[in-house]
Amino acid sequence: MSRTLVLDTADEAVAGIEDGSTVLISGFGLAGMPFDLIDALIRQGAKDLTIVSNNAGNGEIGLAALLKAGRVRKVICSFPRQADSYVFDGLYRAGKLALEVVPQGTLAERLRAAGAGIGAFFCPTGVGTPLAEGKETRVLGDRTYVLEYPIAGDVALIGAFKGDTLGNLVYRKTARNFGPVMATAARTVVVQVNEVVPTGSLDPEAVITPGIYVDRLVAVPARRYIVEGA
Amino acid sequence: MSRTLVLDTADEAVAGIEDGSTVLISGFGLAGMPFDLIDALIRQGAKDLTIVSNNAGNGEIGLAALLKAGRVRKVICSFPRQADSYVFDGLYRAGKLALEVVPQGTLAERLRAAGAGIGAFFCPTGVGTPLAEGKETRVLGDRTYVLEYPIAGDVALIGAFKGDTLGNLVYRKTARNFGPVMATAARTVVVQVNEVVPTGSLDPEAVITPGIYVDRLVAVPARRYIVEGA
Amino acid sequence: MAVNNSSPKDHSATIEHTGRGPLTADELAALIARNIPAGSYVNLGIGQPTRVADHLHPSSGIVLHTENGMLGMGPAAAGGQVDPDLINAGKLPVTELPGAAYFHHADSFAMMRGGHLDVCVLGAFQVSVTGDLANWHTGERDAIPAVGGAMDLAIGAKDVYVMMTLFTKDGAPKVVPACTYPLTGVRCVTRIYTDLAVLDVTPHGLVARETFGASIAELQARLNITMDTP
Amino acid sequence: MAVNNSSPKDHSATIEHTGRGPLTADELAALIARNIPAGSYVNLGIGQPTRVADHLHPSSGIVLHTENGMLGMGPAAAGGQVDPDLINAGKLPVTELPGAAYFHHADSFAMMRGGHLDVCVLGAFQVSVTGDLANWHTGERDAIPAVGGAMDLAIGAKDVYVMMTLFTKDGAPKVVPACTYPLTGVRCVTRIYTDLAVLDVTPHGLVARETFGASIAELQARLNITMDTP
Repeated sequence: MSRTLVLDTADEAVAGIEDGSTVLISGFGLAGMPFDLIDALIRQGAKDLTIVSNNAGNGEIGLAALLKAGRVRKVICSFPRQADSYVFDGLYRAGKLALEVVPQGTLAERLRAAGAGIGAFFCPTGVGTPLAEGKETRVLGDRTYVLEYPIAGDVALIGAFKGDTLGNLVYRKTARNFGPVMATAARTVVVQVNEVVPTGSLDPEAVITPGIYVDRLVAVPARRYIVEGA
Repeated sequence: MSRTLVLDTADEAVAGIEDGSTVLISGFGLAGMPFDLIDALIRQGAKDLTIVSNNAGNGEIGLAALLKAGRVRKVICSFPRQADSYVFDGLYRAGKLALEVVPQGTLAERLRAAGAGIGAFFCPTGVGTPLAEGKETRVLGDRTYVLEYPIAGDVALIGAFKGDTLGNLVYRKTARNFGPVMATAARTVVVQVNEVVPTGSLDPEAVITPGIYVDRLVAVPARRYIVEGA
Repeated sequence: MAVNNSSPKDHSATIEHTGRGPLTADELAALIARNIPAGSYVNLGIGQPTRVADHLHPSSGIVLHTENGMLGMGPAAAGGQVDPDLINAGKLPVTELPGAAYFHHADSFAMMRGGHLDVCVLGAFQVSVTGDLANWHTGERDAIPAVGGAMDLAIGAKDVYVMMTLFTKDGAPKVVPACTYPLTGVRCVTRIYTDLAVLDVTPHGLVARETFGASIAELQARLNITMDTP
Repeated sequence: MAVNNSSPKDHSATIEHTGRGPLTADELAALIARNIPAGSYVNLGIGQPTRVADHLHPSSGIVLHTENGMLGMGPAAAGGQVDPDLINAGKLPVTELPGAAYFHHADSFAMMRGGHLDVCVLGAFQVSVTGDLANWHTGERDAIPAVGGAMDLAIGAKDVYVMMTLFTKDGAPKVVPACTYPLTGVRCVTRIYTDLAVLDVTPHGLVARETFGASIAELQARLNITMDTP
């Protein structure tokens, strides 16, 4: 009896996500994006969401579809501007979407801090730039740092490769990206994998996200999404 | 032509370590301790060392042998007191060894901070205890945190399982412990492994310490050390 | 294992098992094991708390964490199972269960500090009525300080159970108005399991859940502390 | 690729290749590739810097980092090699070389922020004489801000090379006394590679290493900046 629930459908996996939630969504561009969970979230209907993700959607699939459905109030990301991010662009320019841009490594570290119980950290990235304006700074040694705070999610939606019935996860190549840190940083962690395997079939030395971080797991068919450019 | 040097002997691997260096030594008890590198360091002769390690040696082998040889000025660790840590005990009680006790997780996180370019971090561990006395504190949300600073090494001596000729490392079971963080936190990282394997023979998904962190690598025969109690 | 339920005073209030003696260490371990919710992720501290593992049923799906880098720790290793690379936090050889995962020290303590463990069970010298914990140092001036992971565990788990005798061998109370020994953590203990009583630490003070071989009235008098009933 | 070395002015000072035209983008990429020390760990930014990879010889042992979680990145993927889970920071499909390693975003940016990369090569809108970098935002009020990993790269690598044309298409200098565009990083650039000159950023100001199709005197006049010679 694992604490991790292995569910049959993406719809069950996203059940109960509340309006106004902060939702962490894994992926770098399309790699590692939990398409099926996002589609299920659109069906589920939660609105006024704050989305934390590296990008702000491509074309009209995945995160872009969620934006297009009008469910998102704010996006916290490092790089919203992509060749095919027209859904985000339109909503942003129309003033329908708030945006917080965070340097990519700071975004990852703030998520890690939330998962690791760190209250705040002094970070050298962005010092002296517009993204550090108004933030507390401190000189430590010969370097100036800016104080950064954790970003925690109510929910994380994560795309991984395989999971066992205890919730242990492995990822695949650069689709790993934000999944492991986001899995540590949300109260409820929902993961889609291509395959749920029996417990004991993953190499304990190669588990990337231990099952302790995974609340809900669902297998979905692998999807060969299209690779985009920057 | 890798930046990582694969050397023939532990003596070559520890060459050039200077008096007064801060040396990070991996291991939790005996698991993961780089015995051969420590023995070579004793032969090499560097003195006035500050050692950062979870424990302070067992019996008269490994770190205890280095202490016994009189080369250590200060130990930074979480748990110096063990059933068979009589070498440390004697030197400490004789006033020949300075000691800084750091909670185990804070020790790991301070090492990580050094490796990750974090200037300092607010940590909830130890607040209100003697180990936080005199340290800066801050209330963030509903919790009090103490400000902790990075611990960087001049050198790290690490015991791992296998390494490839690029310096990529894998560890074995709980002998992994402090190795991966220490490998990020020192200017010169020296690693002993049981086997150096050709580049391309480790699973890229399961590499724990990428070769970028490893300066010197040496294969030594596996040693079946004796397990101790707490 | 036979807890005498013959004389419960009130079903909704404290259960006073006065018709029997105090719990043995083994009975106490079994009681704790029964009270840990199925599917929990649990860390058992060094010493007495380790005994709790002997009473956990595999069907409970409880997963054990050891802070030296493992989830899915199995029972103590014996004979040919002994592997020096596979030890617990007490540095004793253990085994690996299916679904285990290994990780390094920074990740292990991030898991702990980040509040991902459901329960940890710790020994103690003293616990205060507000849940302050003293379990790492007796305050003797010539003692070698050694904290290990105690402070991290104390502030990390969602529920911190203390397992100890209620009185020292000399008869001094170990539940006290305020700790006189150096603290491990402030307001961190949520429940106190002792041979004579199980006490919850609540915002309103101590609440006695069960007593063994003594009445609440007797214990209040011996401890000189007021307890509430559920 | 033919750099005209016919008119070096002084072997120990600036080499003025005045008997030829400015470098093409490809010649510039080749020059940078030649100047990166063998065995270096290198991150090539999105856009022009990606071209440097085409000129790296496998025998150099240079290992490429991509901030979305990989060391040992190989050339662009083509045809059947394309794997949507294996992309570079520009989100284009790439390949994996023997000895590759994958890691998550927090680890990837810890590697960067912690100063473990030897070189990164970035494009730029402007670089100041003190090494300030502006490469993420043109300052237009209606532009969608998108920083990605630019700020992390700028402050992270040991050497930050900028690769750009020395003047805009409109003839405006891109090496300037002080950046007018929003900054990416302060005093972070160590060397500026342009079509017309290679400039080192030193504590004493800019030092011209080589010029192409122009003399130092001409460039100083056009830029209205004083340069030193090596």
